[in-house]
Amino acid sequence: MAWNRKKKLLAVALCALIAFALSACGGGGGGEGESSGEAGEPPAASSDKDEILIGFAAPMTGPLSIFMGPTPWVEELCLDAINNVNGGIYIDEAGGKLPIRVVYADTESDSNKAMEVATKLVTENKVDILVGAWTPVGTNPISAVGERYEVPVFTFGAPEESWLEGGPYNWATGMQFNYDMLCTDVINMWDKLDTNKKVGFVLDTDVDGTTGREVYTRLLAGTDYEIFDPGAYTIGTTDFTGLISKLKDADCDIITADMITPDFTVFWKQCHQYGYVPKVCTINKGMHYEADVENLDSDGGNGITFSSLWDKNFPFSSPLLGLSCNEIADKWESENEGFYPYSIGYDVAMYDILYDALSRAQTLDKAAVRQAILDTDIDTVFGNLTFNDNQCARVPAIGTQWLPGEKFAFEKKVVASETFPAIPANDPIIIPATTQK
Amino acid sequence: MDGALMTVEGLSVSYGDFRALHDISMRFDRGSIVSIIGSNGAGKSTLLNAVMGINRKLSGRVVFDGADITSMRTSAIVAKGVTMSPEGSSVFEDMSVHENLLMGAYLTNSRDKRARMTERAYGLFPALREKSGQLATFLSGGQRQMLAIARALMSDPKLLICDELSLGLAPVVVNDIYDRILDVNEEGVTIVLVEQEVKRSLEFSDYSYVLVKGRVVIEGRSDELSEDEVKDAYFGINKYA
Amino acid sequence: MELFVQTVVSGMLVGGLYAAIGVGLSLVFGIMGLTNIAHGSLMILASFFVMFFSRQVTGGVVTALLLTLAIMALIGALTQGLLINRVLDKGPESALLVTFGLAIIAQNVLQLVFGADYKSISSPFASVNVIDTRWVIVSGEYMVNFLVSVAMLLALHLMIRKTRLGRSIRAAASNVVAAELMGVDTKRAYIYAMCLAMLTGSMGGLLVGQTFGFYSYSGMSYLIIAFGVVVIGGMGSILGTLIGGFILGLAQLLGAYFFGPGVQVLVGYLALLVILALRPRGLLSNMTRK
Amino acid sequence: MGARTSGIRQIGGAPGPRGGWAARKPLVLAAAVVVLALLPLYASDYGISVGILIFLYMSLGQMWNLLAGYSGLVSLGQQAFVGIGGYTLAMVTQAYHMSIALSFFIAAGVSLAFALVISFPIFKMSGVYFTVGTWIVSEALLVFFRNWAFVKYDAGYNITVAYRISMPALYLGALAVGLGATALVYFILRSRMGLALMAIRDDESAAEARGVRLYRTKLACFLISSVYTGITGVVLYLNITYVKPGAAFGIDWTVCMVFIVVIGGLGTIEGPVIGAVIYVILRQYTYNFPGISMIMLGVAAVAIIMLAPEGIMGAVHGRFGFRLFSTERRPPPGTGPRQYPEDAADV
Repeated sequence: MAWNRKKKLLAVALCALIAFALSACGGGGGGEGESSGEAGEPPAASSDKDEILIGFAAPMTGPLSIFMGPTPWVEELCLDAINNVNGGIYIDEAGGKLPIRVVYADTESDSNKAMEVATKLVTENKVDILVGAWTPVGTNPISAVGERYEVPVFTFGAPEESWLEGGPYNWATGMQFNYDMLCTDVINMWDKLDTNKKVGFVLDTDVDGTTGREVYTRLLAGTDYEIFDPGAYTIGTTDFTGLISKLKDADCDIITADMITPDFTVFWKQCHQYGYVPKVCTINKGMHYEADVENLDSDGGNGITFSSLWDKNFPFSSPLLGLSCNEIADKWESENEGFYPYSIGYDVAMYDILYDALSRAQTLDKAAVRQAILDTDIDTVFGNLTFNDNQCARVPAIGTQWLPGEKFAFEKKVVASETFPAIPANDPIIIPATTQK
Repeated sequence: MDGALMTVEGLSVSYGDFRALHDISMRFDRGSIVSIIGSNGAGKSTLLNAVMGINRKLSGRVVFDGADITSMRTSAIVAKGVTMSPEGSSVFEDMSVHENLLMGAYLTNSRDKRARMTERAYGLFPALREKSGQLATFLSGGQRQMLAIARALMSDPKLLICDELSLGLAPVVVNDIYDRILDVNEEGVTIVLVEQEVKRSLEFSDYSYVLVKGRVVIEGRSDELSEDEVKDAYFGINKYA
Repeated sequence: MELFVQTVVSGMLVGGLYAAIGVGLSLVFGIMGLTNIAHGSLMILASFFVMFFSRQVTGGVVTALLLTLAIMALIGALTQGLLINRVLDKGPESALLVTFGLAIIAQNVLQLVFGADYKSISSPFASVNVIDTRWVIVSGEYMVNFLVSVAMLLALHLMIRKTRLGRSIRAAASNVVAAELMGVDTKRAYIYAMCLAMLTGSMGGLLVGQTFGFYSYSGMSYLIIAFGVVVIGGMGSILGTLIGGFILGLAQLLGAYFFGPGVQVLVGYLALLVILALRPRGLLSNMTRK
Repeated sequence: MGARTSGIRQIGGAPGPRGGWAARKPLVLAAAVVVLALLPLYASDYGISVGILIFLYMSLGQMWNLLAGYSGLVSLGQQAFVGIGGYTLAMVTQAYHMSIALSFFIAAGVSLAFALVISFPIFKMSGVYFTVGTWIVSEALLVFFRNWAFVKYDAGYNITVAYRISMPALYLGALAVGLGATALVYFILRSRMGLALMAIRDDESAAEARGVRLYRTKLACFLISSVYTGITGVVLYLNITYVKPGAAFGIDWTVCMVFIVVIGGLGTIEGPVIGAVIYVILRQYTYNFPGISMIMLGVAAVAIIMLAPEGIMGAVHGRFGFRLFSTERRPPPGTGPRQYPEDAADV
């Protein structure tokens, strides 16, 4: 019967479609696949390679894409230095120098998608090194993909503590900041100011908020600072009446917040409207970018303090580019619009480290590359970096303040660097005149 | 009666492989009352939807007042002077009686004419005037039917199609409503009654069509058709199918 | 006690803004039964337009708003006429997917064009407090939001209740066939309704842009507020939307007042659910599709 | 009544004589399952990883279809159960260091309990109120998890035990879940409950008048769908390995379910299968265009629905007039405009 034949055809076609789709998806790579990463495998498998492939699973869209602003600019700069100036990196099995190519995949600022695209980079693009960045959403799932497929992973831009939650790692490495250090910077800044030493927490329940709450409480215990914690707020709150009233009633001279930009912008505006403007406002997440500070209503950005993760005043330079931090920042500002973003430092350091490691490894053998990254001991835009037993390289952070500037509406001044004395704290911290209570 | 106001010529409607209406031809004379009788599923709704331009996938022709209205938009057909009073349940429940009437005159731009038509509607159905401010949802079944007719008359139609006037109503109420229809007809409005009920349809109309399974099986002057003959056609489907 | 008064006042005021965000959604749902997932993203699109025009083209917020209203009405008409009208007959799920698609497209195109950073529209009222007493402080911004929202909702209510256009929209909402038989072109009525929704959405976009700021992808977070407000008010009821806005605003702020800022948003949702459990069709639902 | 009764014809039953398709169907299906199960032997790592996604999304799609396509419950909140599954896995394996297998049972139990509890308020709502109500429930759950100390607030968990699961094993798990979901829906539709669902789908009030217990039937579907979605969530997060409230309870899951079901064909058993294949392949393809991949997805969704408003299966059925498993939800396309059901009744 025609009808039956059609049904059968459809059933078979359905299964064939799935099977075909799956094998077609895998067809693009040269068909080794199943032997991913046995160390003893002869390197001949990659002898036909004509480039070194770095897969960057990055938040190119969505909330985290703000970090990606300088990435293309840094990529151009660094790849020019590696591929054109140095002629690539010598790889034994290729018998000569190979250029580096970066292939991007968009995590959409979502940890589920991050895993999907990182898997695609590893299994289909067959990248030699997988890179993931910015907040645990960017680093943790990508580290996991590296562990699963036994591919070297380099991640950066997350708190060390939360990145390590996904460990102990074997294949994943991280260039991360440390929350203790961040909070210490902040307290160092407070120490320099004349306040009533009452600290109000404006922390959410995100990793930064919960870690911050724990770390501040620990560090401030036994000091003459007094903590007032009105309870965690929820991301996406639109009206902060209750929170502000509590802080106002508690007479906090200092508030420390970990808010994302929109939440802080609304919160800070409402603080001004309710006539509560504390002497010191530390905001460790949402105010890293000059444009955001400028965006605050009625000069509200003046005097905001935060611990910065990279600054042009770092007295270091990039061995790959041969430029000091100051020169890199100036170059950015002359070639782009606006104040230099701190994420430049991370992007440059990534190329510094990977170039150095691959140059030492002289092979694309996965285990060897992994070991070379872990053996890193070089001076970068963050100063000297080495990886500890947790496979983490810790980068410095310093206390900074936004103050009215000459070239831009606001400029970032280094005001406290006790945690990294090598970095000069050139500017005095101030309590802005706009403060009222 | 001076000639046809509307004619349906060779109308067929198909849904996929299924032919719901087979080559229907009908003639509606000016000032007359014509009934279309058919059971549930005979194709009455399909016919009405095709005539009123709600379903515009059809073959054949519908001519009204000398103009071809086949496949026109419903609003254009209404503007020409054909209107339909759907089943009583279709009043706008969240509108007042008065607003319902205003909706009937939706295409009438003249304020004077709207006022005149409203007066006529209330004149025909005094019960509605008392309820004019109330939401239609609070009306009784009979009142809803009256409102549906009154609303249809608001566009000052030349031809009024009444779909299932008697559906779900007590006989007393139905008689009352039919009397009103006669009044409307007196004013010169051509009436099409679409009904399941054979006896009353024959009694009140000048000419009748009996629809079975999408075909006209009997037609003729209502006073010349016997109730039994129509009922045979109506129920004795095997004879015609 | 001062704080309680302040909390209630702030809750009402922010609730007014919530109603402005939601009312377009309510209209579109009540009239054509469309769950418009793109509402929030299109609202943010309007925020971007106002921001862009006021900075780049006109220099003033008022002219930028007028320009935006015109463009958004056009966008509304086009999406309704070319896309949604064509799938509405096929059941709510197809239309749902279309609006999902539109939301995704809108927010990602915005990101592509305007970048990922946080934007806001400057408000002349942000730094002025219209009421400033020991008991209660009200910023000019909140007051303007509230007044504009309430005025807009009342105007919309009167338009829907009293005008011919409004009646035709209600007729199409109540009974499609009967409305067609009255000569109403229901598909066109849907287009008008979507234009109205876009106009009110643009106003919401302006107010939100001034008060809270926005990202290209903020649409979804405002969408859930809009949906919440609309369902407790009753889909299609404009006054219900206003009441819904007050309830959500009050519930959130009182939640924070009694249980701490961490549960502010949660209490808002729970209040919505409790009300929906008690009144499953919303508080005032008088224009509901059958 | 013709069109209405046709909906309740024998599901999957072949009208042909024995020895035709009916007899050979189990064989063909078994062969297909074997071909799919042996895929790790001939596909690459990438093929396997895509296969995992297809079968897991297929399961999500089948379960959403069971609600929207067969019970008329259009939910925007099924991501709540994905999140419950993911977090159960995280808590069981990371916080309490117990076995992965246990998390399936706990996820099923928690999903069932949660679905039961929320069914009281949300089953009072109907239509769009249900739709929005389910979304609010799941948003509330998201906010709750962000504020819940037990799950470390918003910090999220790496599911480290999943790093060492071999991908072929995970593929077989996903295959079992995906085909299991399809089979589950198939058998539900063949059961008495299936008949009730058909009746509800064709005419809710008429079904009730004929003694179909609406509430119980719909509730049963909701519970089954929720529990199975929870179980799918466990496997999903064995694959993803990192669970965080914002992603686990994100509306994105529902966007993908709606896409899969509507594109594939609502109310058809093949729909979610086709939809999942299209969705996953499309996504994998758009990943090659970072930055505009989401725009491509949105445009694809709108474009496909404009070309095939009733989904791929709807279009296939409209053109060829047949279905593999006949379980259609609506009168076949082309029987006239949908808003005038009396037409269908009239013929």
